[in-house]
Amino acid sequence: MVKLIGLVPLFPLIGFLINGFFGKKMSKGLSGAIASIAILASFIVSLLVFFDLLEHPDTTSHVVSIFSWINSDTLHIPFEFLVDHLSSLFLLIITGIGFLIHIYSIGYMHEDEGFSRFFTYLNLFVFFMLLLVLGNNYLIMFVGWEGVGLCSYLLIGFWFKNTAYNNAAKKAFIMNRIGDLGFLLGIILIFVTYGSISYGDVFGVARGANESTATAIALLLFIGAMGKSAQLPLYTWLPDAMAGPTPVSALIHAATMVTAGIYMVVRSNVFYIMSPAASEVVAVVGVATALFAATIGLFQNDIKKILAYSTVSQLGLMFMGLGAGAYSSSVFHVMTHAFFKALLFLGAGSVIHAMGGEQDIRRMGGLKKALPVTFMTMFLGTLAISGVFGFSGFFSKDEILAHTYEYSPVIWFFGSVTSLLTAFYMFRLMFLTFWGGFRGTHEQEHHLHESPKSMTFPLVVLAILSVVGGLIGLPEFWGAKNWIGEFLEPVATQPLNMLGHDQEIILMSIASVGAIVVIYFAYMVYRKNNVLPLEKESDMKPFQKLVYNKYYVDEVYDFLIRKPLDFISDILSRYVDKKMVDGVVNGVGTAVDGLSSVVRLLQTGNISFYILSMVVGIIAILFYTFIK
Amino acid sequence: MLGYTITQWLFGILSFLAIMFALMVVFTRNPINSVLYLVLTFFCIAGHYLLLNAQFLAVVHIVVYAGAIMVLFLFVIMLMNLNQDTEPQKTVISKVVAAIAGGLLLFVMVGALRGSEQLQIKQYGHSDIGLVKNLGNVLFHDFLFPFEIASVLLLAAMVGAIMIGKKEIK
Amino acid sequence: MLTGLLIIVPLIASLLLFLVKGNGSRNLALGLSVVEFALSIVAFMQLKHNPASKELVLNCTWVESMGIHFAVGLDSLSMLLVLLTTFLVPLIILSSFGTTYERPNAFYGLIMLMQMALVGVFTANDGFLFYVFWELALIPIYFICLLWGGEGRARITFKFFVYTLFGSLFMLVALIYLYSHTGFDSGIKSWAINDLYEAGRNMTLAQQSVVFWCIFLAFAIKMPLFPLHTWQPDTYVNAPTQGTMLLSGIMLKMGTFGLMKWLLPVTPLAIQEWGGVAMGMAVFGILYASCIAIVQKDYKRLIAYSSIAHVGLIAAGILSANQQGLQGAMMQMLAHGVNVVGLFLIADILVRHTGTREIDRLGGIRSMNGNFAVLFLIILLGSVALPLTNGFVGEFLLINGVYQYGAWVAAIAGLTVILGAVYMLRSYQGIMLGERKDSAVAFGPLATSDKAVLIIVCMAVIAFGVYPKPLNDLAESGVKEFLLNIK
Amino acid sequence: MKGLFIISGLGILAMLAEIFKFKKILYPLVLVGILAAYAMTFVDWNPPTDHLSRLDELTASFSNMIRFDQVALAFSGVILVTAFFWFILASHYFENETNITDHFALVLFALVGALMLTSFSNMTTLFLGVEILSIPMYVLAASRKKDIASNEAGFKYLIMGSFASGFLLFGIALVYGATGTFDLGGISHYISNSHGDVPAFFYAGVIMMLIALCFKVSAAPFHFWAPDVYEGSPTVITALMSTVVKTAAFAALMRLFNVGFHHIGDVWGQIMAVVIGLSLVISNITAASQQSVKRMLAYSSISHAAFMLMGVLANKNGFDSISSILYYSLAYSVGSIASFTVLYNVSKDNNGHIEAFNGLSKRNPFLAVCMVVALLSLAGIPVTAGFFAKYFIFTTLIGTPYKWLLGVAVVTSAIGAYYYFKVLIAMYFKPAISTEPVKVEMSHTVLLIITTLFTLAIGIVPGYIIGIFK
Amino acid sequence: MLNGISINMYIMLSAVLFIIGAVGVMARRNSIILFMCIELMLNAVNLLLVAFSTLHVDAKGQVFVFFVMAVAAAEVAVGLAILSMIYRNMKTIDIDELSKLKH
Repeated sequence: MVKLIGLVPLFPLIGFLINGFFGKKMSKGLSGAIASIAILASFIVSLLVFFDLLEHPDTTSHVVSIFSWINSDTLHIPFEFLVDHLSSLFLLIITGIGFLIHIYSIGYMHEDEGFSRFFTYLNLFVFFMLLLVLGNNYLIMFVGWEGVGLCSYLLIGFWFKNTAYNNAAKKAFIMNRIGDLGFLLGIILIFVTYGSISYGDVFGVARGANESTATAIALLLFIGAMGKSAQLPLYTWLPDAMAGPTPVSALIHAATMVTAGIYMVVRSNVFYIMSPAASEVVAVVGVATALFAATIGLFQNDIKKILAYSTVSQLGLMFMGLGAGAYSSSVFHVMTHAFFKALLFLGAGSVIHAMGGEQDIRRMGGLKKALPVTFMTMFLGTLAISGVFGFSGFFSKDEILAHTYEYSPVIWFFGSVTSLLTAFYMFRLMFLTFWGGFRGTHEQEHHLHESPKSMTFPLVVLAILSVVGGLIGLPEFWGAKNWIGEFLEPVATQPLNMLGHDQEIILMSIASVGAIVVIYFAYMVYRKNNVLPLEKESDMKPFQKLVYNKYYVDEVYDFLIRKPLDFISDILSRYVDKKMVDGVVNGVGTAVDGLSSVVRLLQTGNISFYILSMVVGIIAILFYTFIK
Repeated sequence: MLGYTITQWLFGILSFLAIMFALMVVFTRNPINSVLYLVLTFFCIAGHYLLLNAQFLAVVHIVVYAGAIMVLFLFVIMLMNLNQDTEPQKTVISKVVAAIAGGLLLFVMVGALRGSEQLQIKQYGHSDIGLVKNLGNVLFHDFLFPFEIASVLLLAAMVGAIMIGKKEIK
Repeated sequence: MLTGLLIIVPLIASLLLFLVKGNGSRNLALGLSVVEFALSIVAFMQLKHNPASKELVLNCTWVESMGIHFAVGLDSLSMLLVLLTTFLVPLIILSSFGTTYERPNAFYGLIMLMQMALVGVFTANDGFLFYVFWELALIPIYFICLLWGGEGRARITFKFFVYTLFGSLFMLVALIYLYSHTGFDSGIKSWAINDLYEAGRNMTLAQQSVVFWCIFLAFAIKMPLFPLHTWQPDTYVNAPTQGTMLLSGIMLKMGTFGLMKWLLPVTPLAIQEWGGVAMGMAVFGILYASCIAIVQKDYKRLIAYSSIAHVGLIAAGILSANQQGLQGAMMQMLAHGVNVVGLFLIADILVRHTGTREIDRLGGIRSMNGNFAVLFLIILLGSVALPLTNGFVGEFLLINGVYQYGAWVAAIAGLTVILGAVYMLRSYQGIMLGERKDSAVAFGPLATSDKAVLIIVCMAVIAFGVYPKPLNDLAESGVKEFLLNIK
Repeated sequence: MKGLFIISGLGILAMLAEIFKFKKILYPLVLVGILAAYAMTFVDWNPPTDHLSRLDELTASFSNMIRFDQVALAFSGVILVTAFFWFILASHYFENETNITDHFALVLFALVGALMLTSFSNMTTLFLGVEILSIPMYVLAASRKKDIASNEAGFKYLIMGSFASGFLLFGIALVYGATGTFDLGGISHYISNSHGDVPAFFYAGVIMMLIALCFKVSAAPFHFWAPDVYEGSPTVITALMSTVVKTAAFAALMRLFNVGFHHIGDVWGQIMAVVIGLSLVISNITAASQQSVKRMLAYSSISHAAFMLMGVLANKNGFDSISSILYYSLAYSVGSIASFTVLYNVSKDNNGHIEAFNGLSKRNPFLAVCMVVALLSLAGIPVTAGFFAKYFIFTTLIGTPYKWLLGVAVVTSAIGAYYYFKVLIAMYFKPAISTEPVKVEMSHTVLLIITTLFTLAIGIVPGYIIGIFK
Repeated sequence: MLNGISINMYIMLSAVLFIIGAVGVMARRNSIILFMCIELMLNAVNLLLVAFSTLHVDAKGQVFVFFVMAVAAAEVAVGLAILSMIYRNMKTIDIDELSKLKH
């Protein structure tokens, strides 16, 4: 079965090609069906592969060679797929959620004129994402890595007539490229150090290198992860990326692509284990991002922006876990996060769909009656993300926090605060959206309707997964085995949790109780007291204003990077290049011309002068030769 | 006389005169006078030739230069009616510059022409190389080719002068 | 013999074209250039199956007393560039079908003449012959630019000519100097490439330094490297599109290829001494040109600067003188050649359809012609070296090679990854996306010839990004052999 | 040597033509005569052994005044070929002028002088050769009698030429004074036997001769006459000056310094190097702002003189450099003839102002293409003859201590390209002053085809000429 | 010693005469005087040749003088012909006027 792994990326590719070449001529239904079936086929193959792996616990990985790609002396980069526990898990997430989102999109995008184009991009994205996780060496991962970046670019800017969207797309691509450069240099350093970039070769001998090299590699790779997974300081593209259609946000900017950074770090865990310093950086950056994004999420009013900051924050938590060495826990969280965040995004999409494109929660309210399915599923998702006991998010988050506590209580503290903040702003969103009176226009109210089946079906499936998804990673002390931890054992050895059971219970309790308290607080504020977000910026308190404006990070970047770059470029173009560099060249020409018009004056036409010049020449020559 | 031989006296006087007349050629304003001074210079040079035992050459020199070439000059000057003192002169500056250039040229030439003492002095006094017979031998034996080819030169000059001098016939 | 044919066919083609009057000339030119391409494929096959074949080399005496030979040969490296040339020339000719030129026979004749010189430069195994072809390539392109160029062409092409001539004369002097040092053992002076290598290596550092700078000057101007690049943007902008394509697609590679084949092995000591400075020029040029490209308003000029940035990276890779760097340079030369032809054709199409190349005046073309947008995007992605496009293989290897030279150098050179995306996407957005501007209103479907060229280019972009093996193998073995030779 | 006699005879024949009234057939007669003289150089080239001794006998019978060795023959060949081309170019000139026979005679006599300069081996013949060449040229320069410019050109040429002759003579006298002989072989012998123990004025003599000959080849700072004279003279005469006269002067310079004085190369080498550098810089820079193509070609000829001087300078031993100079003079002469032919046809009235070339590519593409080839050759672009010429010179110079000259040469060559291309741009880019096509007569068409092909041919296969002495 | 006179003296004498001629060429405007000055220069050379001829007891030097004379005569003939032509055209023989060709 594993041999068929090539089919997994192949189906989306075929779907992409069919839609790409003939999409315009096909009916929308056919186009969407082809795309969805392609992903479904991949999902089925992935499942088969997954079970294949489960059945043969002794063989941990399979390498499937497709063709030889780049060769340069000792550098061999075959186009190879690696099927192991980690990649097969990701395959399932990608194709599974991908499939659901395809289905959802059929409904969501139905009115759009770029329907087939949308599915073309979506299939292409899945293809690249699969390459990313399937590749058996860093460069194939990089191929997928950049490929998904491209698709992200295309999909964010899907409505290409809107300049703001285009800018967001461009920003996403360029910020990702900054990270990619780090990644690329990391890959090169791996090659230079180990003479290969295939996982098998590298990890086998990785311990042979010294720690500083490992640190360098780990940090360079992490720069790549920062870009792709929207960590400080390269996170600003992700909220902007919400410009894309909502299914895109769900698939790419929540469930799959942005978790590529986590996948990469888990994949490269050897280096991080070798380098405590790098791990510390990862943990600190992770927690800082988590907290930072969570605070911003508190005061956002755009339903998708809130979810976007929430994603950034959750990703930060995952990195925090990675930094603490909790690799499988982070993967676990990736998975549960994929469920509930995709759910939330799709739910938000459904809301937006119903509201006729409105995204501001201040214009919503009381939607639970009009959108019962959406409401219910989203509510479950919110509970999951808030870490309410029993839901999937609770288990995965708790596992990360437990490991972090062991690693560093300080980081744990901030991580916990983050998750409490998450609960708060998520419930703020829920309360403002679904409870209370409707605050939109009459026309909107009139048109409110539940979304079609194709959209609610994925919501329901994801809601179920969000609720029960935590079961695959139950804490060990419950007597259940942490299935996912064991499953990933061959890929990422996670340090055993040395916390005592009682300690763990205390931590868990703190988290659960905290979450409940925070939710109650949110309830008090937004439900009981009906506090509405302020409309005018001038009414806000300074801190609130600061947070509302996302700490002015975009403005700071603009001021620190874009403006100077433009300014320098302008100076270079206008003055340095034209006036100085070219000026010298032209100056030589002018000088020759000028000199010429001066020197030619020597030719006076007067014989006496000519003779005199000759004589002077003769004098000079004789003087030089005989007297000096 | 003052330790100099007659030849040395003669050399001195002739040289002095030659230089003086030469200078007069350059500095006299009237072209006719210039011509006359040049003729005098040529006579002095002829004197030198005699001193150097080049008798035949001295005669030829007088005949060709004083007798033919200078007369030609005179004719032309008179033809053009340039016999006047008021001909345009160079500015003082250019004259000074010319003089300075000349002085410098003299200076470097003197510097360049040192070292003639090394020349081995050969027998002097009884040589008869300057006699017609000797010259003829050399001219028609060693210098036969140049002699012949000189005719081409003279032909060319003749044709050229005639062609230039002839009035254009339309 | 085959190599000789590759040189002679375009020459004959060019003579034929000069004689043919009228519009049939462009079809004839296209046909002949396709024949030439077929011929190069034959050579490629031959090289693949029998690298030692005598068919691939030609060596006749030219000027015996001076040791000058008409020695041409195809090895792996020159084969690649010959393929690039023979592949691009038909495309370039095809791309001209959308424009009507005055005196087409002369135009195409000059292009074919140019092709001959280019093939000659890439295959020459004799220093003198190399120089002759090198200079010869300058004449047709000068006339192409002068006769069919845009406003102000007289001054600009002239600057281009004198500038490059200036550099190549220094190279001539250095080559002669090398030549005068040949025959150390045998006493027989020779222009054969290996003898020149040997002569160079026997020199002292001081001598090598002189040779290095003289030759490097010529190559640096041709490529061009900062700060010797200022002829280039003006020339690219003013030349007719086909001229620009020839200049940037192929002629630029004369400099990089020359750097590799005619300088690297000759002056090892000088490269140790001065390579850093040259590297600095190359790497600084990447940043410099990228920055300038960001703020360009004229799309053609933007590509021109991007070309400087790309070539800077290629030069840096060559100067790093390791397998990856050199191989990457080879691959990138091919990729850049193909991509830049596509990009310049796009610029040309823009002008033809909208009458302007000003990015500010363009916009929203995507909504008028989606296919064009896709083709444009693919070529653009090749140019920013997205994986699975042809640009990536080269760029990865290049940065890899430069990294082995110096990690920080690679980090700086690698900024092209970011900056390239910045200016390319900016221009793409400005031209294609957004609301439709007035200039785009009349943007109709593409001409068949344009479409054909763009599709072929796109196919090349993807095909050699996904499966670069045939070319890459050639580059790999060629570079390996080359490195063995110079070590 | 036979060639020399044939040409002399032709000159006299030309004068007789006036008397015996066969003016009509004079022109073809002269052409045939020149070809015959040219054929004679081949006859003399590789004489069988017995013939060789007869040649020596002949030389001896003239007391070693003149010696037609291979070098002399080769240069004679170049001069005769150039002269042949020139006569085709000048066909019109001879038709229009009165005094046709005089013109013929003068040109032929000048040729005699030129041939003497290639073959002299005695300073007497050198001096006479210079004068036989110069005096007809003075007259020819002034031959447009009503034209004040032509008068002035002739006069300037005469005064300055005579002045330079004075220095040549002074030099000859000093050398004679030191060595006691006029014979080149004798002088060379004297130098090598004296082991440096020669009076200083000998060197002064050598240098004065160098200066005088530098004047003749118009090297800076003795070049001032050239632009004025070139501009003022009738175009065809300018063509003659810049080809035949220049080649001959070079042959003389080379013979004198590479045969007579080559042992004391250190004395004159440095000076010559400076002269070369100065010539390159002054000529190329001044030419850059010229508006008259004729005058520009004059400056260009100065720069070419400098290149050929490099060959002389580099000529330490062997024939390498001689053949380079030979090649250079041939390439340059042919290129010049072609460019002057075009110039003559394009600008019959306005004395070669560059505007006359505007739009020539439209008015007569053939002329334009020929001019392009000629200019490329003069600028030294492959694969024209001019490129090889420069290349050979560079090659010979690279082994000498005067390498720095190459740097100067390269930089100034780039400037040189500047003004050549100015003409080119005018032809192909500037709008034409009139749309009327330029008519070219048959003979000139043929001449241009021949010279253009010749330029390309010896550019493609230079081996036959460069290997001539081996 | 040459007849009691050093050869140096002759060299210097002819150099002086030569230079006077040269200065004349530079300093005068009358073309005919220019010619005369050139003749003076040639005569200086002749003197030198004769002196050397005597020094070496060699007739070749004196024979050479004949050729110089012939050349001088030829030059003067041509020169004066040109000059008279110029005079016909321009009514002047002032060399400062003869500077139309320049730059």
